[in-house]
Amino acid sequence: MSTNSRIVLSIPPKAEYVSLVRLTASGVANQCGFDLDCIEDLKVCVSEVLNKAIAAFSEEETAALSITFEPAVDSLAVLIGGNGLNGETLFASETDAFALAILDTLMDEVVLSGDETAAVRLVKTTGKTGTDD
Amino acid sequence: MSTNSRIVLSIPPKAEYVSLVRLTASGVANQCGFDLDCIEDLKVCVSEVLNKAIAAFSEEETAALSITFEPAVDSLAVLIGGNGLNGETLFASETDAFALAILDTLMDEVVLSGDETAAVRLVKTTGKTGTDD
Amino acid sequence: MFELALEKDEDKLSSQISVAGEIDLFAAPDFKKRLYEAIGEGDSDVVLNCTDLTYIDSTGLGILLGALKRVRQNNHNVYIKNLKDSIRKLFRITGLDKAFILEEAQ
Amino acid sequence: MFELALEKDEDKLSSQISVAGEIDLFAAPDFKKRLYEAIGEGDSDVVLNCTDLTYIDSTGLGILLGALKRVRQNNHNVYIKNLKDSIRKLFRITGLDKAFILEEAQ
Ligand SMILES: Nc1ncnc2c1ncn2[C@@H]1O[C@H](COP(=O)(O)OP(=O)(O)O)[C@@H](O)[C@H]1O
Ligand SMILES: Nc1ncnc2c1ncn2[C@@H]1O[C@H](COP(=O)(O)OP(=O)(O)O)[C@@H](O)[C@H]1O
Repeated sequence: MSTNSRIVLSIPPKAEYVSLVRLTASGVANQCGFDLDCIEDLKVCVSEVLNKAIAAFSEEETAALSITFEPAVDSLAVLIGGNGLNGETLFASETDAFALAILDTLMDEVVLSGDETAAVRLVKTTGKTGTDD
Repeated sequence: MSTNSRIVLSIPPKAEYVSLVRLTASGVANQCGFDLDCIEDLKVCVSEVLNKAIAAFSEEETAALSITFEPAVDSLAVLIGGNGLNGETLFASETDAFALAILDTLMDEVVLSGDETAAVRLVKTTGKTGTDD
Repeated sequence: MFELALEKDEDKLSSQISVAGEIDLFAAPDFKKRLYEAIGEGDSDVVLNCTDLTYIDSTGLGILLGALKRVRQNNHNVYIKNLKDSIRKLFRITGLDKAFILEEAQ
Repeated sequence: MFELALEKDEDKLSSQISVAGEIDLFAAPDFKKRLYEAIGEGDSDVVLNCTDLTYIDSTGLGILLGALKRVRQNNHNVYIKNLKDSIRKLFRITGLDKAFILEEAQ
């Protein structure tokens, strides 16, 4: 996959679409040359972020969530954004402990930001499986 | 999948991304309740349109192609658009005969338009497999 | 989507539950309902067979923890069998490998 | 991505070629090169085994037609075996089922 080529997926903020994002994420990661373990790590983490982003929207909301994939030479960055989304307050509840532990362990970089277009930025480096050992 | 929920995928106009669009298209169609034959029909047709749309852009171009999925109660519409893309002139060459025959046979609706945001509109109805008999 | 099946042991000493497929945010409400139905009052050990469980997120892990608490209140335990490596990793990351009784990796 | 393998028959009466995987716009240039290398001068029949061919688009069909023309110039033929239903459908839609000699569907 060429560098500097961004792929953007935009979905309604609903739980039924998270599996579609996982599918697309695995397709992008596969094309970036990620091995199966790294693809799985990325799917897991993108899902965790979407879960919280979806919870931040009310049921009736017509807003969209955007998932931007930015392949680079030896890494893949995924930016999750949406109208009014704030990464800094996304994982504030007690029950976010599991999600945060997963993100911190499996990703090479996790940036939570007040910028709604990139509220969460995940970076995964090719060939580096997240380990807990 | 709820109605009136659009999903948009945006890619660089390059051949290497067509398989990713097929993957996402099959995910959407699957969630819409399409059977395997209908999913395959949709993948084939979205690919054929993308092939021509990509050919319409020069190599250096930084433009993006957008693929919009609009699920309805018993059908799925797919709109392919991009800066300067013109559906009316997209299938003008002699060697487009195969692609056009495939689109006409497998889709329930094919609209080629001068509107660059929806240069090609494909509609596939749930449970109706494209047959050639 | 996920599947859940319950086989109560003849002797009623344990509830054998198998879960398969993907447990994510969308599946979570239904999974919680089905799992809690399956463990009932929590008055026996629970053996969770995960051979065909391909994916679970933190929401699903939280539901498992809730079920464990209920079973523990009756001094019973939850045993987890046949976890895939990718999911076993999530149990370790979240510390849940210490809360549940995980069958050794093969 | 696709794979292509050539097994020349001992008697050289035909070229046995198997194609597998997905042949789309991205794979097309490489597929054309490999296929043309495999049929060479086109001086024998070609038998194309498609058991593991999961996808082909109109670009790929056009390349097959080009190969057929080359083989026909030498009064030989292209036989196509084991097409999946979804791909056989594309041959019928494009009329290519009349140009190639397609093995009957099972
Ligand atoms: N995603 C999560 N991350 C961390 N802890 C969680 C998560 N989900 C649930 N928990 C914890 O698991 C325990 C059991 O939850 P549960 O019994 O389902 O909820 P409740 O305590 O409301 O009945 C609670 O202590 C809760 O804090
Ligand atoms: N996608 C296509 N749709 C319809 N016809 C095609 C397609 N691709 C190739 N053809 C036709 O197949 C024939 C063989 O093409 P080929 O031999 O590869 O090209 P050329 O004639 O330039 O050598 C040509 O007559 C061409 O018109």
